[in-house]
Amino acid sequence: MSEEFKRTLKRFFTNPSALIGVTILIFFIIIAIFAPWIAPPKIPVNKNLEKARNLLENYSEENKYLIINELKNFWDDTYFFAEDDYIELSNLMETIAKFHNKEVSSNELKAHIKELTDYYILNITYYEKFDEETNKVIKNLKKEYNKIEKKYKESVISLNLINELEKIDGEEFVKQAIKVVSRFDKNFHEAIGFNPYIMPNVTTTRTPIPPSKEHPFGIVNQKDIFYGVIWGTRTAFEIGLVVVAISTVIGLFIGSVAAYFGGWLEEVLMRITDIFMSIPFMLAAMVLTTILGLGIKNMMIALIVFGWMVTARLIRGNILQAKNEQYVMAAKALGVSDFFIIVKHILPNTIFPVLINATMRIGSMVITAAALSFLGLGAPQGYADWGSILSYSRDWIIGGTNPTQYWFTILYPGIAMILFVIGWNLLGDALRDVFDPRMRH
Amino acid sequence: MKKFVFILLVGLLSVFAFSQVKNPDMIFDATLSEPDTLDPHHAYDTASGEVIFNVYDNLIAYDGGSMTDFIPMLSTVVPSVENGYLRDDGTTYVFPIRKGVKFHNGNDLTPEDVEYTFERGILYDPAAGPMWMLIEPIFGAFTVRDLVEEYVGASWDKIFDSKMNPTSKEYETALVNFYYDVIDPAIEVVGDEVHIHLVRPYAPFLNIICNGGGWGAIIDKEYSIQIGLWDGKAEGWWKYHGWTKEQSPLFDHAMGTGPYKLVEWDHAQQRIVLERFDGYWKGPAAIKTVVIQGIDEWSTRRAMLEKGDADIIAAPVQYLDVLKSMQGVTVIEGLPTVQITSLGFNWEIKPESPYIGSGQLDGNGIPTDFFEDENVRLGFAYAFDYEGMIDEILNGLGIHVPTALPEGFLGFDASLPKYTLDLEKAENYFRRAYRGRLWQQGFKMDVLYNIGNEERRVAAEILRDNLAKINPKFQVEVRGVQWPTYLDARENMILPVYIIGWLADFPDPHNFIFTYYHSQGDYGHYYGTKFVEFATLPRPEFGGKSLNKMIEDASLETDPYKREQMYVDIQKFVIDYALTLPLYQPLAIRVHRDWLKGYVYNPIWPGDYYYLYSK
Amino acid sequence: MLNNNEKPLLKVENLHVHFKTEDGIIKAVNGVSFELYPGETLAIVGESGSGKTVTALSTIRLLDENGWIEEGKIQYKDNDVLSLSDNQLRKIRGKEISMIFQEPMTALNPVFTIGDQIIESLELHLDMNKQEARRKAIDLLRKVGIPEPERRIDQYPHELSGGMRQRAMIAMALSCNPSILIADEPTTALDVTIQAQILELMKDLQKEFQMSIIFITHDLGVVAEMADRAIVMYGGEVVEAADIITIFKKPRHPYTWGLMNSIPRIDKDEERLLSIPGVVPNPLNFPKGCKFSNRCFFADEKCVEENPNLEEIEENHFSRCWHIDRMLREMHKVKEGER
Amino acid sequence: MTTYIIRRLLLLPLIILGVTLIVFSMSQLLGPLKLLSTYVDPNTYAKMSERDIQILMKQYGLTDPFPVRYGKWVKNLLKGDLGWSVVGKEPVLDALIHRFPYTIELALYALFPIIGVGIWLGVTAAVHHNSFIDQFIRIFALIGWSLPDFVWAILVLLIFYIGLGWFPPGNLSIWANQIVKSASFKNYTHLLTIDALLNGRIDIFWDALRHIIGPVIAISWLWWANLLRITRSSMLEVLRKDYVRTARSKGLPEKVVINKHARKNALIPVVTTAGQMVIGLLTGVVIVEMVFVRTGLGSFAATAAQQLDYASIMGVLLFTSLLLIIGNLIIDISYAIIDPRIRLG
Repeated sequence: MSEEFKRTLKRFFTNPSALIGVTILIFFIIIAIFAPWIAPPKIPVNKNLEKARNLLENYSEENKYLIINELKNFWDDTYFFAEDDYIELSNLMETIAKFHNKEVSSNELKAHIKELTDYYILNITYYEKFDEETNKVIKNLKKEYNKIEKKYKESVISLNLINELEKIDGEEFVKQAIKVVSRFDKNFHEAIGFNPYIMPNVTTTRTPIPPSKEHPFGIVNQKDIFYGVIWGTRTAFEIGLVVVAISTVIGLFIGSVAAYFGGWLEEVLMRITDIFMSIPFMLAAMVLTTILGLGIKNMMIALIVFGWMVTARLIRGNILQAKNEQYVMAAKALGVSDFFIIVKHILPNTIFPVLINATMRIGSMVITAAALSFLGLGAPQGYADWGSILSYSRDWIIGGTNPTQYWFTILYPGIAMILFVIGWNLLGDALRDVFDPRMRH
Repeated sequence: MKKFVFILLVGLLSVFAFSQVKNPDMIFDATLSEPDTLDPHHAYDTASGEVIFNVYDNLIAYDGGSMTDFIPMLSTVVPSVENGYLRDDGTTYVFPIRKGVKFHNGNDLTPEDVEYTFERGILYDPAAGPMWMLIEPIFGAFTVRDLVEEYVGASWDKIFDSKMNPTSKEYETALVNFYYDVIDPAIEVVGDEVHIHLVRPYAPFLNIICNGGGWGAIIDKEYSIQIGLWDGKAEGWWKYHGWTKEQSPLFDHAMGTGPYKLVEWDHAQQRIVLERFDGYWKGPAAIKTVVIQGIDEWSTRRAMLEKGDADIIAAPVQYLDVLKSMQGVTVIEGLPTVQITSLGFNWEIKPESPYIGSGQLDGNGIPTDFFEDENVRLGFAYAFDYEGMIDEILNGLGIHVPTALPEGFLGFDASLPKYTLDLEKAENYFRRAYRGRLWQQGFKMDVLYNIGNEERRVAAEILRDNLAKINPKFQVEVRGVQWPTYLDARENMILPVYIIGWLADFPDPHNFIFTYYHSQGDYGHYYGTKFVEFATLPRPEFGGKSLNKMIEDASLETDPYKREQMYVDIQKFVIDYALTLPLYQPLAIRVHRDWLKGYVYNPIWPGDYYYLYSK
Repeated sequence: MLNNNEKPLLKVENLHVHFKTEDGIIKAVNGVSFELYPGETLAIVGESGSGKTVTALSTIRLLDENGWIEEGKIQYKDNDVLSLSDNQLRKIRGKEISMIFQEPMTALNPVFTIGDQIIESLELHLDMNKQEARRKAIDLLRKVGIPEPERRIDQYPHELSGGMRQRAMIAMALSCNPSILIADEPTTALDVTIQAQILELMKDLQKEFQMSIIFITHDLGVVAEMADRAIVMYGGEVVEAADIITIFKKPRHPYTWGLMNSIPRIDKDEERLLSIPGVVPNPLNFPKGCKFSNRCFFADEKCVEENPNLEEIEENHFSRCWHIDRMLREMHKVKEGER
Repeated sequence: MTTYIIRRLLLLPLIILGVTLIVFSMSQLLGPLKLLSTYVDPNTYAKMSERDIQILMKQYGLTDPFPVRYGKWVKNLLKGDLGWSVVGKEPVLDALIHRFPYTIELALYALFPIIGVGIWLGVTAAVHHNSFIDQFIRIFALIGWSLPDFVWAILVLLIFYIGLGWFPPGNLSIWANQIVKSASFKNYTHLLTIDALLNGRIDIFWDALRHIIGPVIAISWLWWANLLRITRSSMLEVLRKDYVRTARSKGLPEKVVINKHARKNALIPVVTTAGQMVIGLLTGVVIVEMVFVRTGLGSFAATAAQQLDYASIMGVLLFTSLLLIIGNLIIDISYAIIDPRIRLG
């Protein structure tokens, strides 16, 4: 087996299409991994912290208090209510404790909560829902208290840090201040939870702008194509891998259950497969995406729902063949459980055709997803996705003053997409060659 | 062999390259959408209206591009108090019917046709149709159902079973009498005249019946009965009431007196073909054939215009530069429109809404009553870049308006304060909201737009970007959804804000002010019950009247000057409270080939009036 | 029968055939020489992988696309086969030298009737028109013992039984009256009874058509039945060559001897059969010396180091072994099971 | 074989029922309000009152529970009534009948070059296995296979219409359309080019052809890629078969060996693919029809899906599923005709 494996590996790595395919895919994987460095997202910054940082760069003694002032402003904007809230909630916790000891009536507790909701410390729903779900509300209040407590502690630490800064000067101050700013920056970023997959608008004009130093692939629909192509790599991998992986697993499950158990179960499962297969894939995916509501996730669901049948049939055929082979018979005779037989003995011997099929489907799934995006049914507007960028280009490439004016809108995402699909197809091709029994002498 | 194929190919291609035919006797209009229905009493959209406008005539019409001056059409006179055809303190309109007018099938136009037309429309009154515009002035109700229920004294569902048969003999008699007592007397034939009696004076009435979009179109009684419309009898009129649009035989048939007759409606190709009516009473049109085809793809429309295959195309403003650089194409920019694009707030979002994050003021969502806080609304108002939107996105094709009342309407006052992009002001309002907590916590919400409407998407993105500039913790996600989803979300009150347009039904301020600011208005209705409280609260600004009352009174006011003043007062009030953000009043562009002559624009027309054109 | 004075019909000299595979170049045939005389039947005997089929295919240059004749000379009558143009070669294939194959099912094209496939040859080589060819084809089918040839001629291969298919295949091969018939294990895929019939048929036809046969097989029983002379191949080389009686009576190579002892025979009352241990070595990885050395009972270091030459040990008897004497000495010990 | 076909025929209604059930249940994921909004013009819908909504919901039967709605739909289906197509503005059945000829004509025209060239390239590649030609054809196939159809379709439109002005979008030129729609033009088959010839209108024939070539080019490359890959590998497999060697051993010229003996065998699996392709073309032209503004089934389905026009969606899916099922049946039968081994089996 290991000899066989070595030979297979050797065969794989001497296959030129495998090498090219793997190279292309590695290239894309690197891009996907290093996307945040290749095309850094514009994470929003806090004005106070930004000012403080600028001042620190040109540090002078006079600036010190300006810097501390900015930091204090930041603290104010972030933690102004932390202490009050903490005290208020601590009080409330006491009331709750008393309520548990029956020292306080539920109406009194409710009144206490109302007080807090009036001051927007708590959401009004705590008061409104109090009567219906008292226990749940109290549980949630405790969670709320924990949250506030955490925030309060952070606020104290932060304030101490600022106060410490006031005591030091010179080099030491700059060093410490930079640390404090970074810490605050981190807290701030955690608080806002930034999504880098949304391509920011980089211009105000809607006409595409040709490539420039700043935007090497140009701009279409106010979005930087370079940013979209780079981050779109992640989207492409996500769509291709997730859809194919899940649909393959579903197909494997249905196919192997049908084949192994046979009988009416097989009949039912295979007829269901037939039914799903009778619905044209593209149309079905289109319809289900629209029904579920647009967006990457829903599109992927639709592709999965109508994408498992080929695997199911393939694996069923393979298993039916393998089922009668000796080693399976032997295992069965030894009383090994059915599930174990499928997983341990049959799947490893039938999985290669399925894997090859899956590899080949990754590329076509990405194309289908792009086609759905093109029809306006896939990725949401502004999401970093090759299909969407291509769909932006559609009106411009033919709609422009002359046909070649907006070449860049279609060229870069188009090339990325074609290369990506070619990569997977080459890989699939090579795998098929390598595992093709006819190639073994 | 190969050589032969090559020669053959070259030969074929040269044939293709030179076989273009120009059509001096035809106009090809490449539009965006296909008509909804050609039944004049059901059509409520401009695409349908455009066809009806060219196939039918109304009693009166707008004089060219004017929205206030009328000219006689099938009526020989435009009724007014001065000429004596508007009588009974403005409640009886008298229309002398023109003689010698023929329908496309050769039938003569008679006053009975006119009476039948109006009565049929009112009795038909389909759901989501335009007939409320006639029923309101004539009967003082919005639907014929309301009239029936009031007259019979029972609810509609009680009167009729599921197959639209009266549930009892008494109801049936009452229904027959309803026609004789209510409908019939309202529209009468007196000699060669048709008299229409209103329940009370109503200023925009002539605007309504002169609109070319359908509800004023005159149809042929004989033809209509023949194809299965209301038979003109009191008995059983209800069987002809409220069909769905595809049930109406007029859905894809038309028989009017207009300059063009309908030749065919090819649904597969979204194509309408009109042909000149040679017996038109004003004399035949110059162009023999008009083809109106819906072509969804912009690139195709553009290409057809460039090749001269299309004479007129619908063009999104974003391609203005491209269009202007084209040879042989006329581009007219900045045509006024009678619509407003606005952003409305939902004061009471349903808690199950998926668009409000956690639904709480915890930085991960917004509370359901977020927009009840006027500081929040005002913060939003100053966070939108109105000028930038118009200049950059709309290529200057928009007007920055103070409220949701378009320029050119009674009560429009350019001197009213307008919201502008002012991030500091916005910050101040936001800092005030929720006692400063909003500023600290931030918020997260989704702003939806309907896919395909790029202007709305960009508007939402501008708002998003500016809010993030004010405070990065203010996070808006812009989400495109399909129109049905969008409307559904609005209907279910789960949209936090909605960007939406309103196109005037008739050129009167009531059509906008009521829609937007009355708590029962088509849009005001969606601000939620908290807004009802707000709108019914007596206001010192209005001398103790509530906003609702003020709007109602303004619509009934007959003195134009007083009326204008009332509308200005209302607008001042709604600006202070930021009830809705009027993003812009769009300006239209018009694109056609140079060889098209005689173009006239009227913002209230549903589309082109091909009778005026020549080539 | 053997007549050295007569001119050989086919003469193969020092044939080397190589194949290119992913794992490297396989030297399938290494310096095989033999001659075929008119009217005789030459058997090429060996296990699968010994190069016997490749040798036969090489005579009409019918190798797969990854194989080529590296070296050697093939002479058919007066033609140097290796230097013939494709066109000239095609005139020999099928007409002068024809072949029948092991699997009659796969060797016949499933989508054409057997008639089509026979007529095709006739039309091509004998310039017959359709009717003539058809008549001749029916004749041929009758000759090879297919009943109701008028009906069978229009049947597809899958509608015939295995034996019938092989008969049809033979009819096809004989259609142009060839001088040489190469039969590549023609009976391996058939039942024993059918085997005998087919062999009988071939013998009869050989007489009738006056042709030479190269009979490729691993089955010594068949060899005994059919052949006048045999060459035994192992690892792409001839290890022993002689007339049939000599081969059977006096095998002078351990491999041949091993093969002899692995046939069950009715005439000898022996308790057990010998079988040759091990398998044919991987052609990529032949032993350095004698290719049989790793399986040979008599091998020593010399065998492992150095490959013996094919020597003529007596007249017209060739063998490739260092230890013929030792083999003769120790044969009986091996038989008695001292291994 | 016969029993197999009978079995398939018996399963047919079951599968169709399953298809409708799946498609119809997807509509359950939409609320009645969303379904309603498809029946009304969008701008009108924005102006609708609460009461209008109630009335329309009742009129369109959207308030009924799922089984009732499905039952009604099936009942109507058996009467041949597929409902009203909002997108098509006509009954769904009419909409399908009116649009189908356009798609089928496109598919037919695309079929000849696709199958002809695809098989030719595949055979050529296999015969010249591993040579320069083979590599070239493989790269050609690989790119075609990896090319997103919408990108390619746009490029074709760009080159051949905008650039060269040869192949305009749409079904017909306007002048030609006027003639086709006139009473004097008889529609025998509803396929424009054929009807034009039958009516003796060469000019209309050219015009229709001109409109169809662009989409055909746009489709071809992708399907070539598919077909030639299968042909190539099938041919490669066949070329290794014994009977090819037999044919060579008979002295047949290489041309005869390949074109007669090898190709006929190699084409048997290709027939299945080609058959599936015909069906695939009927449903797979969505993008091309959209880009080239052809009013066929594909663009109809896409618009219906975009606008959530459920009656049309159901109609199209049902119709195409039927095509798919029956088509596959025909493929199986023709497979049996081509391959003599199956005929009696």
